[in-house]
Amino acid sequence: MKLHIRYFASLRESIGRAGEDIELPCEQISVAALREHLAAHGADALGDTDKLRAAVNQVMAGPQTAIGDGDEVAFFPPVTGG
Amino acid sequence: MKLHIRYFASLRESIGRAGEDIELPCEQISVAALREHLAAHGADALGDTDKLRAAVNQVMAGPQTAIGDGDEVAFFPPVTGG
Amino acid sequence: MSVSVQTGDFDAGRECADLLAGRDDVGAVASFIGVVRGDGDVAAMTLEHYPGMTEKALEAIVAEARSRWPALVRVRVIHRVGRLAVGDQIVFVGVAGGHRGEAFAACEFIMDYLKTRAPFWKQEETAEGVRWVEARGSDDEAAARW
Amino acid sequence: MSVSVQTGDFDAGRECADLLAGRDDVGAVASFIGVVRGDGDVAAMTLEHYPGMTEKALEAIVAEARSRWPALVRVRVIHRVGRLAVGDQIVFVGVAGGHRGEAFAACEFIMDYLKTRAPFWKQEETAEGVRWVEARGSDDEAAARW
Repeated sequence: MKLHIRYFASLRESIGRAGEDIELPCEQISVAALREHLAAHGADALGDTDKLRAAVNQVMAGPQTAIGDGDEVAFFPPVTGG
Repeated sequence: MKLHIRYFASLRESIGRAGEDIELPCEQISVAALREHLAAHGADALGDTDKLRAAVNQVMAGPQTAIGDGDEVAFFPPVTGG
Repeated sequence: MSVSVQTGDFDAGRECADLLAGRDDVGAVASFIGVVRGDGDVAAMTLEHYPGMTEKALEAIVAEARSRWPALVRVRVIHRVGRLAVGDQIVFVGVAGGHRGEAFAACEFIMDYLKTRAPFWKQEETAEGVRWVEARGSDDEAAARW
Repeated sequence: MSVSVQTGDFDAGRECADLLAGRDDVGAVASFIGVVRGDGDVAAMTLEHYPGMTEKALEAIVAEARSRWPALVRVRVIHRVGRLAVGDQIVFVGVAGGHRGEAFAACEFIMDYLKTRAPFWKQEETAEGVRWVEARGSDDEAAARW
């Protein structure tokens, strides 16, 4: 599966890039499993799950949300708009 | 005691006048007693206490609020502003 | 001058801007505009009030809001009287504060209290003639929440 | 077009007027303006967002409000992004309805949800440099009320 990964705000700064396109040998993966994989492969800041949020295809997602081929997956800190 | 009585809105229309100045042989009187007196002396609409409100010197008052010489006492239906 | 009773219209945007002007500690402005609703065949209404008491009652409501939410920065209340057509603005309540919770709460509190404690009375004009608007029990309930 | 994400400012008075225009069933307009507060030595802030998701998230929040208060007449949400100075307007939420209860509730609901569900992030500028604003637990609590 091919995935488009995006990082925002302080997380983008910690990781040092706005995102990456990756390829994984899976048909489906959970948000939590993807996060662990990315944390172990160069996106260390994803290891601190304390205040991490995620979206799949631009919709807020939880740790168990399923990710499929071609999905856009974003990680970011808790939002602070308004 | 001399009192300035005022009526508003539908109550003013029922009674047929906007108010009256009256003189009573008392030093003090309650809102409830004044209302009964007025109802018995030409302001019949004050007999229906169901939806009647009162103010003494332009401050919302209850049935037991004390009225003194020279006070302005108003009777009116429940308010409907806003 | 936080309270006005007037026949003329008001500019809600201008009022909101004035609530902010010259302050750097305002983070939230909650405001409310009441409007003449075209219920059934209502074409217009006339608002009667109790001159003198009206201003005192509104000022007392604002003072009560300020004592309940002492951190409020500014409060503005405008209530129109006289004849108003459907779609016309009746009342403006604007509250500026540091944070949104207190601004929303104080704005709604002022409206709820105004509805049951400020001496205004509405008379509606319909095809059949004029009629006085009856007070709603739900307004007493709303005011009793606080 | 009930939702906008933009760098430019907005005119709250104009937005409130637009919420009323052409309708005779609106009796209440509740609105909220969020403003950059000069906390401590904050001089300005920059709002980052997630283009694409931001609009979807705001539209979903408005849809949720409309499903909870089906009688709402109109809803408008504007959120600015980019660099803003102290005193600048950040967000506008306006809700027009028949009665004030639903207008107030929906307006506050939208703000509470926006604070926890719309992908915006604030970075403050101070004398010591820039820092990301931390999310507040009180915002989660506010959103959990609904």
